[in-house]
Amino acid sequence: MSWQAVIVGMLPENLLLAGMVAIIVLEIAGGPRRAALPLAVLAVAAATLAALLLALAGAEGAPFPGQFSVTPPTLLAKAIVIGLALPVLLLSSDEFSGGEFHLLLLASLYGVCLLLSSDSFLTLFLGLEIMSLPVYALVLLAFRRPQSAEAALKYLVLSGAASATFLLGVSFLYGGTGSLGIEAFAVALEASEPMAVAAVALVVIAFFLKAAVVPFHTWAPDAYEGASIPVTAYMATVVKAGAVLALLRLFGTAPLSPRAIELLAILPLVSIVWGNLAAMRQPGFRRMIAYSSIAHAGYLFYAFLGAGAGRFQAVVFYVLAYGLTNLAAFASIPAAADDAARDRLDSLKGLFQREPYAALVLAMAMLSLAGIPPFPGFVAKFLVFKNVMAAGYTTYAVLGLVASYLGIYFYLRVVQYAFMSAPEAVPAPGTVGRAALAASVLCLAPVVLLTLFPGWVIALL
Amino acid sequence: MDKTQVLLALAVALFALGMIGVVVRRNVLVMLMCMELMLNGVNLSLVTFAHQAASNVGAVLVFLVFVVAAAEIAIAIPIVLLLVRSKRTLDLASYSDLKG
Amino acid sequence: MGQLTLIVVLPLLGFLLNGLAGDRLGKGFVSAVGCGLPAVSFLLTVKCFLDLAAGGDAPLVETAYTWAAVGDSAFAVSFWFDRLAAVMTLIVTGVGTLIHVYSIGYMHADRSYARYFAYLNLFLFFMLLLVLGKSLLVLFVGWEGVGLASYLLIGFWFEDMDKARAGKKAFIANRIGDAGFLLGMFVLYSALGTLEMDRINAAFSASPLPAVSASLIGVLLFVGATGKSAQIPLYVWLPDAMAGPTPVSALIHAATMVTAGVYMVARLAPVYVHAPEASQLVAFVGALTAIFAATIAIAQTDIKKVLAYSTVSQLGFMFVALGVGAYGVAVFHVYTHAFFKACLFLGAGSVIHALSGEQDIRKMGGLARKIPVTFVTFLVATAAIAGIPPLAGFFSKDEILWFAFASGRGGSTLLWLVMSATALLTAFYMFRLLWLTFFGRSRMDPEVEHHVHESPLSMTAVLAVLALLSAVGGFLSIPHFLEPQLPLPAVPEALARYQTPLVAVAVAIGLAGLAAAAFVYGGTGERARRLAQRFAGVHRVLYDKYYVDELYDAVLARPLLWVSEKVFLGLGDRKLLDGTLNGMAALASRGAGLLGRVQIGSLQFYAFLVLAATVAVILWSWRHV
Amino acid sequence: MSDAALLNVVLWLPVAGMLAIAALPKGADDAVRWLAFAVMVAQLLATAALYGRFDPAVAGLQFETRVPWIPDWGVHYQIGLDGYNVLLVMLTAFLGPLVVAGAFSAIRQDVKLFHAMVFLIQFAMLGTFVAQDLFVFYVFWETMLIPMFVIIGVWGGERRIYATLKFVLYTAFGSILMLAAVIYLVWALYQASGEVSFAFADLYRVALPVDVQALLLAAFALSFAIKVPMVPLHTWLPDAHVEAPTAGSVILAGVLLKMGTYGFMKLGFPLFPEATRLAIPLVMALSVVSIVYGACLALVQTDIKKIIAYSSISHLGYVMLGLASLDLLGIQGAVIQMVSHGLTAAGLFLMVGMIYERCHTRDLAAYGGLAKALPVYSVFFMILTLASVGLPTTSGFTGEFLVLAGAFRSSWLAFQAGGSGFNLAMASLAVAGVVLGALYMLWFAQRFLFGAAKVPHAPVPDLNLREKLVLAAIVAAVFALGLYPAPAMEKTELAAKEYQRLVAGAPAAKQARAEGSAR
Repeated sequence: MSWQAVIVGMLPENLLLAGMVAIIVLEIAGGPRRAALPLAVLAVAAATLAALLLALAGAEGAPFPGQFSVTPPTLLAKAIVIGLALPVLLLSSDEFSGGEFHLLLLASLYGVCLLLSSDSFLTLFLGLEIMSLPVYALVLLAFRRPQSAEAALKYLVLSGAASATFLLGVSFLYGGTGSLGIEAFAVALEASEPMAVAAVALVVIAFFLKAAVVPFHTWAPDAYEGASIPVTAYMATVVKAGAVLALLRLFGTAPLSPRAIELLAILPLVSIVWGNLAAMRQPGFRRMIAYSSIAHAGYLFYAFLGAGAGRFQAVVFYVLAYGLTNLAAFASIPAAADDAARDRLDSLKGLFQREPYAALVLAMAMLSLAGIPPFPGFVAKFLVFKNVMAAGYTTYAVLGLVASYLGIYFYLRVVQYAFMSAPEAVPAPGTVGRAALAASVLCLAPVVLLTLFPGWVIALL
Repeated sequence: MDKTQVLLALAVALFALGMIGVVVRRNVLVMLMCMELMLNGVNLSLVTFAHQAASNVGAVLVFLVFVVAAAEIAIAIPIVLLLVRSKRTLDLASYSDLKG
Repeated sequence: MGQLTLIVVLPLLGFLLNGLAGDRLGKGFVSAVGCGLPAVSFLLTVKCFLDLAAGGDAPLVETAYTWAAVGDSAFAVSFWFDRLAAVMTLIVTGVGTLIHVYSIGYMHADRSYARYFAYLNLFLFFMLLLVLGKSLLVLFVGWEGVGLASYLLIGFWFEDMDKARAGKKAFIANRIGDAGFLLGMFVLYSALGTLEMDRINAAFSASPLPAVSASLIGVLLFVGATGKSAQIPLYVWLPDAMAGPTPVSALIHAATMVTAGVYMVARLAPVYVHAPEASQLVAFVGALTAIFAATIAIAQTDIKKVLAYSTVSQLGFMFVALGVGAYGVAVFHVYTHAFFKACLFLGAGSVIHALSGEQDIRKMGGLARKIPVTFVTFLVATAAIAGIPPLAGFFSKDEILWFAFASGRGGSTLLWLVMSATALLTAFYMFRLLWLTFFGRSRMDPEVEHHVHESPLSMTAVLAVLALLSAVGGFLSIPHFLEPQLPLPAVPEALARYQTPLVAVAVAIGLAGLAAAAFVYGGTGERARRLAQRFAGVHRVLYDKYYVDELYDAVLARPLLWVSEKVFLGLGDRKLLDGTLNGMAALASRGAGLLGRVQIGSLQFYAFLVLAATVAVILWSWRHV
Repeated sequence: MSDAALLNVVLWLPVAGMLAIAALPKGADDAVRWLAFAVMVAQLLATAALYGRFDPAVAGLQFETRVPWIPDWGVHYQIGLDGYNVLLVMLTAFLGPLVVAGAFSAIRQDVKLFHAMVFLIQFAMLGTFVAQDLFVFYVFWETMLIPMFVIIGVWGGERRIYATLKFVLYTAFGSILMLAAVIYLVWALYQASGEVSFAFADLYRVALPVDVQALLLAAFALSFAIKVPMVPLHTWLPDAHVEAPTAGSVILAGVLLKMGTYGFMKLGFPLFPEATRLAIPLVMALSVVSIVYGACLALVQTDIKKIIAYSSISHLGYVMLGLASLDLLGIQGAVIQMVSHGLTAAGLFLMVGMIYERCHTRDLAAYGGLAKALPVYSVFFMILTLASVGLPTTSGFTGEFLVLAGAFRSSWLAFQAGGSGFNLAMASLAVAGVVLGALYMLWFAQRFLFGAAKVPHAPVPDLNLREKLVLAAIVAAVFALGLYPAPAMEKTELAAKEYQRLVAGAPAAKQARAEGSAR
């Protein structure tokens, strides 16, 4: 362990840490509270850039051997996930002026980074918890809404159960191999003694819980609805991405055994159907997005069916496309008199007449999430199902595609509201804030890039 | 049945007990305690395996679990406080405004 | 541009000029273009005819351009001028030009004068395409095109819905025939790989014959002919087609277009020669149509309807001739019929013109002195159609009757008897018409009677020319002229001796019809009334045309609409297809509601789900252990 | 500029137009309209230049561009003109200015968005036609949905939401299964040859067992058949047409429906020849059902747009029949029929839009005797009606005649060679379909144009110069294709032959067909 390796290899993490420290200092020193946002943005941007540059430079290393290592692909994934937090921060500016939101967010991001680089279950667990714990608090932060505590409790209890499940699985793995390295998981995947099988199942279930896969999804709609928009956005994108990428790290690139196939195909498939169906009649935007994210969790785990480097490529690209468009959608929701009104899909009626730009971005985001070309959501979905098909699971691929069809309707419903319905007279419709505008531009630019040149990004992964 | 197996069985039993507790107890505080029970079941199994394998990584994880459990409760308590303040009850059944 | 092409294109030019600019340039221009260009076509035809005669029998051939080329088959637009085409072209351009001239007077007061001439020229264009086409495809283009022109002209006064409806009826009936025609063409094309009629005829004149049933082709093409030439079962449009201006009835629905079916069969005579079954069918349908239509004509009271059914009946005569293999004779009848029927229609037009639009013969009578020129020409034409020698109709009809009796290709006594009976009926109803219109007491409204006047010279001159042709046209023996191309069927030796007696019988029949009509309708008309009362049922059926229109409506039109509306639209589209779709949408919506109900908001229920699912997943994973 | 570059210009000009419109200030509606019109005209001119330079003697692609797009998957941005698409590209470019001109006075709300969407769909349609890479094709194919969804949904009639959702969800369902088939196909190519490619040319070479072919064909066919649409997958069409604004109907009928038939011709059938040969009786039967069923339904409609909508179903049945005939005549006829239907249906929908702007109703019962009140209108309407009926000298005849001749010839020859008579019966029934076609269109025209004058909101002005020019352009094209189709058919001939070779099998096409129907 050399200091240089620690500083350089963990540069993104360190930058996030520095940001946190700066915000704390600011808080303690009683500095201007509005400075927290620029600080956090700076830290996140710097971390993103650092991760990206390191990835492009081909940095490789293990600052803490056996616990933490970086490779260009992980750095790239890290860059993407951290980068997704940037629009979230901008989105928050209307709602959270204090430093606590930014501090918690940076902390959670730090956890995600750990997660993506962990070599042992020790760091993995640490990352998982550092990622999750601040989010409970973040959900709670929307305390202007009476339901936020309920949402936080539900999230905390079920997420805590996930942690416990995860730990039980880990302890079984530990018992079987005597090691806490993540290679133990790969070994257990191949093994067939009951304890190893149970261990794999428990670990996967834990991640299903975190990523909200049916029937472990129940917390998500309630928590997403109870939280405020930036937090929901964060949970739907970064947290979900973190969980999936962590499990991806465990599975590596080896082809799946038949048992693992069933595990990773059936519940995600159910998830796609369930999420897409349940989203159809939701009156609220966040709850709809929650179900949408449940369906997308299904696609993400579907990507595990593919083998080799394609698996990583598919997951990361999907995370990128899904995250960007989802955030763009959140950024296009216009402000309203109160949170409940803002959340209602009805308030989107006639959006195009009021806010053509926001409506267009929203429409594009929805179509991308629905997987309609030429938007990146399509390429992402294509990548996933291509891999599934290439791995020989034709039936699963077809079923998954058909299930994805179910989702088109409710995304189109949003477009319909924004473009084709007369605005409702009663609530005075608000406008999209400047920061939100910035956030949407921040999402839109890479989306356009991904639309026109998906090959670029794919080649990078 | 040797000692390890007994301890393991106990650990799984604790975990299951905790989980069942979460499912059946209506009091939110008891529920939180049951969550701790689950974690303690895991801790017991980790310690047992660490002992069996004569490696101490497991024990390190146990300590981490303690910390995390404490942190979870630290967040859980204000949540419960907020809930009790608005609902005037500890009954979980009344915390179901969010649904659908 | 060759002269044949020019013959065809000139009327098209007239159509374009009159159609696009006629309204702006005035009636003088319209008349000049509308009549002048067909006249030029006629002159060119005469020239071509002389060229043909000068060049021996070699047909004139001209290729305008290649319409389409697909693989090894090319569809060329080319024209073919042989003796048969020459006869038809002369009739079409000659009679056509006459009727154009007649129309100047007849239509002078119409608001849509230019439109009328444009349509008429368009008709000529398509008719010439039909007649001169070398390929069946070109013939078919003309075939459908004359249908279009007929449709437009029948519905010329489209503000009257009945007239528009009659036009549509004509088009649809023709279309039904055309479908058969198309099938026939396709069989020919599939079997022979060409639609050029000279090559088709050559193939059927050679041996071995093509490996395809000539009768199948013959029958399918004949289906087309029944549409265009108004034979059973598709004749129903022709009587209704009288809704159009009377010169149109004369030109299209008597002299030229309706004979297209006859022309087509004659043109493909080598095919029909090898198609005995088809020929029998042609003769059968022709005979049936002839007598059927003749009976209807007896009881009609509209001057144009009588003539229309007469046309249907006369077309039946032509098909009988075709059916017994006397192709030249059929064309002969086409030729004479063109003269006398055009004369009759134009005469009727003159009567209608004189009577300010009245068409009901029950409200005429005693017109002979008031419009003498019309009367005389009408008389000549009536005598011609009734087969009174030596007028034109006598010659052609007599030959048909003779071959119906004696042809070695399906002539029979029965056929002769039917046709003779029809000839009798023809003479009867034609003289009835003459009587009721021109003789006896006037039954006109005083108001109408007051305005009765002879038509202008442009009309009467045309009547005179046509009457003259009806009188002397029979002396030109068309069958003989066509014989090198369309040989007459052999007559069994044994029958040859009957020829002279049968001529006498034919003459007797014509005179008998005359006498009967004079007896029944002469004098006060009391006898006719009594006769009608005596046979009230029969009269009713004949007057209502055997209720064929009603039958078609009940058997074809209504079921089609019912099935479309109730079965296809109601059951198929609405219930079955959209019902399934909406049902699936409702199902998805129901499912969405159901899934939403799982999300009851209870944390404990959620935890239970997690627990249950965890246990299930572990057990599932263990099942292979 | 090289021709290949020009083709790219043609393709991307609408996108440029879209951006230019977006840059215009709000409320500058007339500027938007004229700009859109100018861009469309420019596109038409460029396309016409390409059309003129398209060499009918060259087999395969012309003006080709091929650059890697997603190199990892072997996806190339590959576009070009060939005999399959050249007429359809020309048709699309031809209708572009007419759509914009036809909407000059009809669209008053959200003018910018409207023209942007028209450009987007123009782009997507052209892209679908010129794409030579399956991935690119699919992207364009699906992209078409979006602008159409918006066009119907925003400027449509009362039930526009229902109609537009039905349209999108119906078509998207087909596309999803096609996507599965696309992925499978590419993977199969990779398995067979180790090469990852989406190029049509490469995919034609994939040899698959016939049962797999059948499944993949079914997936492709579902998508294409919905778009065509073939009975019984057609019920979205009447609703979409009725609710769509005029421009939407024109695009839908003019070009969009041809996507389905083009898809069959370029992809569906040639990719899976053996399965196609087995399926031909079915395709023929469904085509005939479409012809007859569509015609019968058109007969009993009272909404003038629905009549034309159902007539489209009937007319596209002929196209499918021609494609299924595997006879050169039929194939060429199918292509002509596609263009012809594009012209006549677009023209008729434009005319319905014109009368709707004047009278604000589509109820046929409200009309009558228009020929007196609007003579010029009626002349154009009559011409288009007759073209739709397939009267000789119009494009409708060229298409129908060749299709029927081809279908009849191929099934006749198969029958003579000892095959079953089923196809022959189908072809003969299709010929009978021409009667129904005349029946509903003429009945429609009769009730619409003739009889006593009955015009709601009379007096109404006859066509203005803009409308006359729009219709004159269409009518001129209709007659050009009817009177002298040879130059157009020359351009498609080699493609038709290639299609025939790909589907019917190389050496003894006739023999294979005979066997195919004997089975």
